[in-house]
Amino acid sequence: MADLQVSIGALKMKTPVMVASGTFGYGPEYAQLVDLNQLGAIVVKGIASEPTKGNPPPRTFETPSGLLNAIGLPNPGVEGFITEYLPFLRQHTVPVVVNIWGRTIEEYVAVARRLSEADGVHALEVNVSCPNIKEGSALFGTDLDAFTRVVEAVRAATTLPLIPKLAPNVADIGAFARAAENAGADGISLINSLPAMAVNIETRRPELGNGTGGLTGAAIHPFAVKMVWEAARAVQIPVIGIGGITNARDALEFLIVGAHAVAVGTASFTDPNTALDVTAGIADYLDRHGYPSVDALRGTLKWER
Amino acid sequence: MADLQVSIGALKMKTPVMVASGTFGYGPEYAQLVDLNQLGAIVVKGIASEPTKGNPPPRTFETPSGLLNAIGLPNPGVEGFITEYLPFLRQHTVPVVVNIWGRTIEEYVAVARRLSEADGVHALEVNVSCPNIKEGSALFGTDLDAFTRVVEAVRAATTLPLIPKLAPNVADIGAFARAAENAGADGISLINSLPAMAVNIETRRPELGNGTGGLTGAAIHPFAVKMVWEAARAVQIPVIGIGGITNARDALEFLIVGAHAVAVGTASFTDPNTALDVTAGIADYLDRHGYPSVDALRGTLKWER
Amino acid sequence: MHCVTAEVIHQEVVHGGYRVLQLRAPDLVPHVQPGQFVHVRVPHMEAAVLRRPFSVYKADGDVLQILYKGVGKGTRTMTFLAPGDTLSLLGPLGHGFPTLQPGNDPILIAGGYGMAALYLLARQLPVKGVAFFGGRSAPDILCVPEFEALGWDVRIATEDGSLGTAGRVTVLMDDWWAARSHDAAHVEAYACGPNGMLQAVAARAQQHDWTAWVSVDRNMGCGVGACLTCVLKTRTPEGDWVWQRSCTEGPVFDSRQIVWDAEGAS
Amino acid sequence: MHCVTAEVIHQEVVHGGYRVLQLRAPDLVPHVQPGQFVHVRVPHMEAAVLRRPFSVYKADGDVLQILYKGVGKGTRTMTFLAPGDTLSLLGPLGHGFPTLQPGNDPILIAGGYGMAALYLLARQLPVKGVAFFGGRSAPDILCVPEFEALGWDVRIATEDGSLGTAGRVTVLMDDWWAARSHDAAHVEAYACGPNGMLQAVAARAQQHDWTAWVSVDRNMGCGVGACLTCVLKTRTPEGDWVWQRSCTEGPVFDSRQIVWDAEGAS
Ligand SMILES: Cc1cc2nc3c(=O)[nH]c(=O)nc-3n(C[C@H](O)[C@H](O)[C@H](O)COP(=O)(O)OP(=O)(O)OC[C@H]3O[C@@H](n4cnc5c(N)ncnc54)[C@H](O)[C@@H]3O)c2cc1C
Ligand SMILES: Cc1cc2nc3c(=O)[nH]c(=O)nc-3n(C[C@H](O)[C@H](O)[C@H](O)COP(=O)(O)OP(=O)(O)OC[C@H]3O[C@@H](n4cnc5c(N)ncnc54)[C@H](O)[C@@H]3O)c2cc1C
Ligand SMILES: Cc1cc2nc3c(=O)[nH]c(=O)nc-3n(C[C@H](O)[C@H](O)[C@H](O)COP(=O)(O)O)c2cc1C
Ligand SMILES: Cc1cc2nc3c(=O)[nH]c(=O)nc-3n(C[C@H](O)[C@H](O)[C@H](O)COP(=O)(O)O)c2cc1C
Ligand code: FES
Ligand code: FES
Repeated sequence: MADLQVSIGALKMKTPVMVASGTFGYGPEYAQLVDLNQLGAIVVKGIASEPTKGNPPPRTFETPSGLLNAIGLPNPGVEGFITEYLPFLRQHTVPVVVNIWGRTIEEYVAVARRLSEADGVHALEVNVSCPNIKEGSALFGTDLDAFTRVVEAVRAATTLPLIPKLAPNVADIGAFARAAENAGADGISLINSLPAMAVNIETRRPELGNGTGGLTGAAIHPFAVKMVWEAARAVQIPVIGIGGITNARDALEFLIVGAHAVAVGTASFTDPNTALDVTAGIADYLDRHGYPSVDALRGTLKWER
Repeated sequence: MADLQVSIGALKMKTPVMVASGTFGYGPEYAQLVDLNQLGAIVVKGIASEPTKGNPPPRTFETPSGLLNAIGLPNPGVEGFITEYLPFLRQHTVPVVVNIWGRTIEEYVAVARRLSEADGVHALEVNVSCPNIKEGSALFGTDLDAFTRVVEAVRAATTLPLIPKLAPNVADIGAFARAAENAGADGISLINSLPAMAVNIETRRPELGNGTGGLTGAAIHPFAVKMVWEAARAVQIPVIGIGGITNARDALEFLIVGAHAVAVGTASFTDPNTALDVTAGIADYLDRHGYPSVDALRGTLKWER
Repeated sequence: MHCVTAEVIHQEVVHGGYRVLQLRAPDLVPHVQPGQFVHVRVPHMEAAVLRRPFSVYKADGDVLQILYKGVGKGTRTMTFLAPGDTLSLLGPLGHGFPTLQPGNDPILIAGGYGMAALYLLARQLPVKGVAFFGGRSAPDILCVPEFEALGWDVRIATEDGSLGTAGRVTVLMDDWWAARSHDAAHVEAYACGPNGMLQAVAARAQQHDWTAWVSVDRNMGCGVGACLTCVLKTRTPEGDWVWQRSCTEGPVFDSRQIVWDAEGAS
Repeated sequence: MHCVTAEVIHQEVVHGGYRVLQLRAPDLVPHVQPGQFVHVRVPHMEAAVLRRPFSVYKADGDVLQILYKGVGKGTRTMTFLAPGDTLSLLGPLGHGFPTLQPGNDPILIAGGYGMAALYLLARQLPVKGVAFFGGRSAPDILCVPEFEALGWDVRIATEDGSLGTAGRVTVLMDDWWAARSHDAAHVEAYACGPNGMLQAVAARAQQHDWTAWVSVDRNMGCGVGACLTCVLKTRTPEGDWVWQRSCTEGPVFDSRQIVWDAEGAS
């Protein structure tokens, strides 16, 4: 059987299939349904330095083959996370990646520093790309300078494997990927949700309580594949492919265009076991095609131009 | 019955529902199925100064609620268009909008100038955003300076109503909308297809002959609505909302967030009569809600923040 | 909590567009508590990424029943389900109704599918009392013989007067309360129905010092507490408020906990 | 060309997974020419934006028939169609087969659904001749009694030898040609099947100076010439090449016109 292990810097995973931030809670939520220890890693919902309430409902809205969300990053704050959820997660062997965010660079640094002291955190994913924050945080995702500054600052604050998560609504994703690499990131993940909105034509109000939100799910998969391909060609550090994975085929596309690993998001809502089904499908594919490992398949896209 | 007429500068349309470039041929293709004179306008497939062959097949690939295409802008060239298709179009009352493109500013100017002399062309839509051109034309869509230069040059070359069509893969669509307005455009249209790709995991080759392509169809509608909303708030000139319209509801969302008119693209492939069904649905909605005209509904989104 | 493939055994129209769907789900049935729900992946709806939540109407042996109405894309697609079809079922989910405090006098208030959502509770409660059923019109009143067979005193109000008293169910409740002896036992109310009805029940609970358990209907994503879609504004002991997940902390809440503002319980 | 709602009258399995779908389409049937196709909007496939193209197998009275096999998403969904279901049908589309030049000797070459695609032509041709049918295995050989009933001399080759001669259909063709008297009439070949088969027919047409009409199978978008999806590389009289649309200028082309390179006819 093919070797499914992959590494993102010092983050070692038994499989290349993670679950994406915000779509799998903090661990306990799906634990009765999914064997957490079989996941490559669990990326928890975004954590900030202080507790946050999040956006008014409606917070999600279904669109053709997609989901619009404006959850607004509610979270128990870094202390709340450490006391409420880390003890549970520490009872498992699955690596824990904490997705972090802030309104200012100082807030990013604070949460990164605090998590670096905690026991049971295996990597940090830096969310610069959430479209649902008002206080200027969105800028971190689309302004190359602001992005570089936040990654550099978090890098200086932690020795944990650092994975900036790129915003997809930029013209040149390669530039952001390179900036992350130059700032000392151990890997990058992409894509976060795509800014979008829906309007109720009877009320003439947005369908989301927050007005606009982020589009995710199968609808965005071909867009995400292109983004991941471009990012992977721009850098040497590992890339985590995210966006619209619903089956092993979707995940394999990301690996073939150059991703080291993938994360399943929205599809867990449709079927909680998607990540494990995808894992099994990848293993089967590698065996059928004679690849000894995930790494052997990576970046094998046949394309010259 | 509500007044469906709308204007984009000197372009007067009987209804706000156009058919989008590249999805309705040059007119004759759907003429047996759709009464062309009931369309707001027909936007023909992109025309260049010289004939072009386009990309190798496969040129389209179906994705969840979407379509990936890399047709590559094959066209008979401006002279070919004038002799082969304009005589047919002149037999109809439907306004003809010619979508133009070039590899250089000079090529844009040449085709614009030639069409301005031709009889039966009612407006020009400037395609700066096609992701399937190699020679640097893609830059026109995502580089603000290049974009401004091409719009200014075409503006100087024609007195026809001028409608730059914006590329969606930019961080700040408002900036491009304003640049178009400042350069003297009569309106703007958006969105063009979203750069994307799909990979065949058995062959490990891209599913499209061109490698990458553009994503269109219902999948991208919520993304397009947000783009159109932002663009409409940025400028005074009319906006044409395009992207994923499959029914009147989708089109009404564009009007409510501020579009003057809309264009139906991919959905014509699914159902050739989509544009006329959408028109009927809009008329019905306006009557049911007591709006005297399309213009009265425009930009009535209830949203304060 | 399980995610299983369930087979459709039977589907039939009750009336007024309401249908009962019978599913074979042996792994789920034994665990169902009154007021819990299941999250259904509707088959043949390939463009939908979300499941649809339904209260468990009945759960006996290995058969789980749902009572629903075709109101949108998913529920209309469900009307085509036929015996032999299979679907994915996630559940049982959520916190159901607590049992009656000894000595309390139970009442039920239901609208629409709320009658189905209260059935298991109605069967399980050790003491029966009055059940107030409200709806727009006669076809919206469901399950009356079943509740009566369990020993409930069913009182009906329809807005158009086509069945029972004309008007809102609250009128029935107010009349009942007015006629009630003042030294009778403490009232414990169980309600499921449209938001307006729940809010009216909450107002009376507040005013008359009832205990009222309301089962709220919020759009849901994951159904298991992970996505934070289904939140409801609730009071904290400290006088502040927090969002609570109706899929996990709910769908049943103590009515006094809920902040009934436009944003929180819309 | 019409876009109509057609009702499913009947669907049945032929064998080997092939099915015949009968549709009531009175507006279309009278206009169908042999070799034309219809573009089907498969119902209950809400995430699909494209129609699916199928050759017209039979068209009589107000009934149009399609012979197909469930190979992917759309065709597998079609297998669930039952009498009374309706679907949107666009057609008839494309340029079909030209009729035989007087004095010529017709042959047919078919693989897979190509047997269905040639049936109307086989019926209409004023002279009958040899029909070469090829497939992987016996179940891939279709419609033989019907072609024989029309007076065709059907010769069969299967790759696994389970029916007729073992091997490719080209072997049959070559044997037939070798045995043929050299002063016989000019051969006019009509072919529909996998690309490799068509290319083999084209090579023989070239070599033996036959006229060969081949119906190509290209992925399609609009089906009416608007989207430029379905193009095929063809020679121009000037020695250059152009893309031609197989939905409009085709699906039937003169084999000499086609540039059989990897890019053009893959
Ligand atoms: C805990 C709970 C129990 C429920 N029990 C029942 C029941 O027993 N019988 C019954 O008929 N209905 C019940 N509902 C309501 C039922 O979930 C909705 O009618 C259904 O989701 C509508 O889906 P649709 O695709 O037909 O509608 P659409 O409007 O097409 O759905 C679009 C989206 O909105 C959501 N949505 C739409 N209406 C509702 C609603 N009223 N509540 C929650 N989400 C909604 C859908 O889930 C979907 O995500 C319950 C809801 C909840 C939250
Ligand atoms: C002119 C013409 C006539 C045809 N006649 C018949 C017929 O009579 N009987 C029959 O069984 N089949 C016929 N085909 C092939 C048939 O169209 C495909 O089998 C069908 O489109 C597959 O759709 P799917 O959703 O099942 O497959 P999927 O692979 O899921 O389809 C995905 C996409 O690829 C396209 N596609 C996949 N395979 C083919 C193919 N072989 N040809 C064209 N497009 C394809 C689909 O149309 C769709 O857009 C014909 C094709 C053409 C072009
Ligand atoms: C409900 C929801 C909540 C999310 N919350 C977060 C978050 O807190 N932090 C983050 O970086 N991404 C968040 N995301 C984005 C996902 O991690 C992922 O990048 C995105 O959903 C694309 O993947 P998908 O298409 O597989 O869902 C969220 C997505 C959804 C649907
Ligand atoms: C097959 C195809 C060809 C297209 N060709 C052109 C083109 O030549 N010029 C152009 O500006 N846009 C072109 N487009 C983009 C459409 O005009 C439209 O902007 C896009 O499809 C989004 O709308 P939709 O989602 O309704 O299809 C093409 C789109 C498709 C699907
Ligand atoms: S539905 Fe996801 S948290 Fe409740
Ligand atoms: S399928 Fe659209 S041009 Fe042929």
